[in-house]
Amino acid sequence: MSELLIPITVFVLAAFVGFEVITKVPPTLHTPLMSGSNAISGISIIGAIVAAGHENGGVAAALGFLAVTLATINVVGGFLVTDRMLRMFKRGDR
Amino acid sequence: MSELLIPITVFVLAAFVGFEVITKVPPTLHTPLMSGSNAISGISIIGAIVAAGHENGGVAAALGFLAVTLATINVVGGFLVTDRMLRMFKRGDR
Amino acid sequence: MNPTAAGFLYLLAAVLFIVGLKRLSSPVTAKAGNRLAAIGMLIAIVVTLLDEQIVSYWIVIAGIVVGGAIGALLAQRVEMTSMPQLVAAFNGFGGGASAFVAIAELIRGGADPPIRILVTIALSVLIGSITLSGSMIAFGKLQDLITGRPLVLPGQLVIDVVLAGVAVTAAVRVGATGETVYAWVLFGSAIALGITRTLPIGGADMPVVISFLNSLSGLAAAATGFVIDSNALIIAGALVGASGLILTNIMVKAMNRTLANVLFSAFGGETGGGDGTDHDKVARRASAEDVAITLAYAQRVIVVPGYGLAVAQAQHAARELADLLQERNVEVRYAIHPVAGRMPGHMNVLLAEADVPYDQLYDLEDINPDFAHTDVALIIGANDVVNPLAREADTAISGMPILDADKATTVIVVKRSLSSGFAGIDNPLFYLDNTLMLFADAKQGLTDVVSAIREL
Amino acid sequence: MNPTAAGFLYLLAAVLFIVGLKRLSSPVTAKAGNRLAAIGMLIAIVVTLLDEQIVSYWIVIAGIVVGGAIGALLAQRVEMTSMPQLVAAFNGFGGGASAFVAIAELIRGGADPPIRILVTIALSVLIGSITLSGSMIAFGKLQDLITGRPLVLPGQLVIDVVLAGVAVTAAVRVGATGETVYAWVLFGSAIALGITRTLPIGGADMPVVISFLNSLSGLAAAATGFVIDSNALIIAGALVGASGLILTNIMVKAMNRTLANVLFSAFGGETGGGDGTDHDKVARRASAEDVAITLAYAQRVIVVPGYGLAVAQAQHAARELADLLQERNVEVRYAIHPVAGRMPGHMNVLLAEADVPYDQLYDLEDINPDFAHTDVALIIGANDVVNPLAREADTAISGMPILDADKATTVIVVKRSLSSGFAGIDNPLFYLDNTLMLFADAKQGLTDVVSAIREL
Ligand SMILES: NC(=O)c1ccc[n+]([C@@H]2O[C@H](COP(=O)([O-])OP(=O)(O)OC[C@H]3O[C@@H](n4cnc5c(N)ncnc54)[C@H](OP(=O)(O)O)[C@@H]3O)[C@@H](O)[C@H]2O)c1
Ligand SMILES: NC(=O)c1ccc[n+]([C@@H]2O[C@H](COP(=O)([O-])OP(=O)(O)OC[C@H]3O[C@@H](n4cnc5c(N)ncnc54)[C@H](OP(=O)(O)O)[C@@H]3O)[C@@H](O)[C@H]2O)c1
Repeated sequence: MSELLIPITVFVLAAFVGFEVITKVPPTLHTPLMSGSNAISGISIIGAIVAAGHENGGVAAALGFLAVTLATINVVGGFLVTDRMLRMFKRGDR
Repeated sequence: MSELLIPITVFVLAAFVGFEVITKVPPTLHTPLMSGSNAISGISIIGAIVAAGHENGGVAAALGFLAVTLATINVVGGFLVTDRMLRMFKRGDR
Repeated sequence: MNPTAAGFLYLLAAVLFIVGLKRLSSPVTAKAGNRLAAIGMLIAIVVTLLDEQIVSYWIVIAGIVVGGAIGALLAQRVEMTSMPQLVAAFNGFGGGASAFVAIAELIRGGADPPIRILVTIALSVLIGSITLSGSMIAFGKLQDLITGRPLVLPGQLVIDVVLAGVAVTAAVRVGATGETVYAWVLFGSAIALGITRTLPIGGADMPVVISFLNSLSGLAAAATGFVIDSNALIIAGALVGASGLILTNIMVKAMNRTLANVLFSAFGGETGGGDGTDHDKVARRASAEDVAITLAYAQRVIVVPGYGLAVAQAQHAARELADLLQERNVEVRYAIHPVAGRMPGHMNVLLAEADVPYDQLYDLEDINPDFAHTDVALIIGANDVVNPLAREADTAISGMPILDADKATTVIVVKRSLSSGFAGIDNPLFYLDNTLMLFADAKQGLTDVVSAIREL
Repeated sequence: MNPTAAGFLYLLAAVLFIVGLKRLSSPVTAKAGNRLAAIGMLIAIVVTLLDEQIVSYWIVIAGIVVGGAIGALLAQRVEMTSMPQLVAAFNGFGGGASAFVAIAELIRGGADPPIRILVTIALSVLIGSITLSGSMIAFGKLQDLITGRPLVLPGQLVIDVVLAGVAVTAAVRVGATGETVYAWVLFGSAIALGITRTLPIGGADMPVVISFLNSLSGLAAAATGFVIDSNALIIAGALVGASGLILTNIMVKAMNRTLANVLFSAFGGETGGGDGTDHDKVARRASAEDVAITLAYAQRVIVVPGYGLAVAQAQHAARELADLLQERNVEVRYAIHPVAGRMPGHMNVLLAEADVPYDQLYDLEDINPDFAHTDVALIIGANDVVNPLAREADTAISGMPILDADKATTVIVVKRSLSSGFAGIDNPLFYLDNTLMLFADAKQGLTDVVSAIREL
């Protein structure tokens, strides 16, 4: 248990930050929020890189390649499409 | 440096939580906020207890006693006076 | 790279995620916020590449190149109306990546990994696989590859229970023995469970499913962070978990339902419900010219867009109409219901695409009091979000907050028929004395109205 | 107690602090929130007593009993009008505790503590001692034991520089050698510095000083947390640091000044500035009867309380007057300027004490547009916060947002003379054609008005 204390502390604090920050996002931006936070969840690409990079072949390497590919689609696509959406939002006083 | 990574992570996250949470406190409650957060800063009582409890006499013990006393005034007085103030706040529809 | 420096860079990445999300609190700063978060991700990736003892760079690089190209292409090409599908697909890919990482870790794990690692691996495979297949079904339903209607399988309950039983048993075996074969059994049964559990959910509920799965995948990422001792993963996972839960909650609240009801009650269906023809009540049919005259001589108009606007891709036509009216000094505003369309904020994105300034868009609470002082409520492809039955008891949408469009002096509804919306129930608004129905595809109908106004 | 359990309990304490502060976001939940935070503190104390190898319980218990009794007594006895002083005193005690803990740690530290421990000890002594003496001077000024006027010492700059030089040198020596004697030198010079740096600051700026010192002591607590590896200290310290900074910022912003200006510019003084008598302009003096009639036959009244209300303890009389008016169907609201009085939220607490419901209290932005439609603005012991000079250039308060009381049909000011407020500048509001001056102590004046209305 004791080795869990630090990660749990970090998790609890981050969850508080998340709740506070996200509740301030206005409804107008909920779709970009959804796609943007989805892109952030692609952080598992870190694990994918480790898994893929440590193998020179075999099933694990194949799985690693697949994981890196899928995670990259999630990350790159997610941030780009969010950016594309957000670039469309304009104020009235043009 | 490496032993600082965890505490810095915790500090940074807690500071984010603090800023988000405190900015939501309305002006009406700024005085209780001031006294209440002052009471929380009395958390240094933990250090005072350790300092006082590890000595059986001498300057350190005297300082420890002084520290525990002052910190307890801060904590007990702070929470009680905040409570006293907050009990006075009433809504209109009585 | 020295591991301390790496640790601080990962922390920097996490801070950039937080600051990025904070900036999403206003349309003015949101773009910069998203880019900050992306920079955070880039830092995390580069640090991982430099920090870990990568032996086979080519596999990683190949994956990044292929994935990056596909992702960029999809992001550029997608229609704004297809955003829900795209998010579903991305979400599924992310879940799949987690599952595959976990299985790969198990394969290369060597002798006797500690139990907590095995437990987290089992958890990652379970959540990741369900997210993968569930999101793919959601994609299919939203893209109309699969019917949007709830597809309840024969013996649904038995199937679900059996699959869940197999998955849990396999997960426990993975945790206890660490043998790869159980991971594959777990993978297979979780994939199947994701499919059978998503098919019976109606198409319009898919965004709730996606959002919920996204929240779960955030939690799975955090769990992985516990295993590999990565604060970046823990923090990012917690942020995503919170965001997914909040969005899920907003949606179910705005529909006055519960998450359990959404996931387990086979509710709704795109084409379900009454078709409104066998009624003694009559709806007043109007021509594009009638609508043109009513709008052109109004002083205040509120536009209520709904799912039909997205289906018909009518956002540009709506914008053109609004421009024309504004030139004639008609005040035009937009009322955005929190669950109009098929995902939260869907209408806002569509209208932004058509260059409608976001300060003409009003939330439900802000605009509802104004309908009573409004000459025309122009309802484009919306249905449930303006259905007055919500104010009555014992209907499928009772208690759901709605836009009070019926309070306007004249109500104009542009849709193809009298048939029902997602909730599958009839809408008395269409039969009110002050309601005019323009039966047309939203895009075509609005284009006709624009021409008619030009000819006035 | 097993250290893991202790760790989780400390985390629980920190979470309770956070949840407690979150609940402070509404008057409805605030009381429960403060109690949660107190429970968190209790948990932290009990865990510390059980967890650490305490050898001499009696010293600890004695300290807790004595301190608890004093704290409880002060909290029960204090007048609501003296709240700023009390917070100053508590803040100083907290700072003193930190400083003494650090010195005690150094004494019992044994051979060769690591450098980062020494650095944090030096930091704790420095910040703690400045907080202690600075807060005590603030207490003295607020309690009128010391003049509220800025007391600039002869050779102020030289004294400050020398003291700061000694303190920094001593701090560096503590860090380098760990010898106790340097800690005492540091303590002494920091105490002196706290005194000489606070004396030249005006009495009304004391809340800024206290808030700033509170923020610093939060940061010092966090620093201590780094040393003794305590997440509870780090989290609580970060929360307090953030709260202090935000409050400081609110105050300096509302006064349109900077923190540096407050700390270093010897600004203002309770009795400073013009006395308003040598003017060609004349103020219209009114009797309590005049005021009674004006108020009794008004339809809408806005009360603007200020520091003078606190000094005179006139909150109950104000409440009585408002009740009387409300019985006569006069609408009464209160306009609360963010820096009215001597600490943020000061007026709210005073009025709450007099049972004024908090939903009759309005913030500056919310009520300012309403003054123009108001019959009477009743200004009780306020001055700077309604001074129209703030709208002009080159005055001591230029740019400070003010309450637009001068826009009301009639302005009634209750204060003892025409003399200036904290900022020490004349107030043209008193000489307007629509202003009536009731020269009286606020409490006495309001009581007279109440009797006069009763006799109408
Ligand atoms: N936004 C979210 O996050 C979310 C999430 C989950 C569920 N939902 C649910 O989705 C519903 C959204 O309400 P809504 O009012 O936006 O939509 P709706 O109630 O689903 O109604 C959409 C209407 O659009 C019309 N339509 C379809 N294609 C059209 C076209 N090409 N041209 C013109 N009209 C067309 C349809 O009528 P015709 O067939 O007669 O044309 C239909 O009645 C709510 O029930 C909500 O609870 C929303
Ligand atoms: N609230 C905060 O957080 C804070 C912090 C720092 C500084 N400040 C500063 O404090 C000032 C607050 O403005 P304010 O308008 O509330 O107060 P003010 O400008 O200081 O004026 C208070 C007035 O009350 C009158 N007064 C004093 N004793 C009285 C009594 N017994 N009965 C009736 N009147 C009495 C005085 O006039 P007479 O002598 O003629 O009676 C004085 O002009 C601002 O300048 C602000 O920047 C506030």
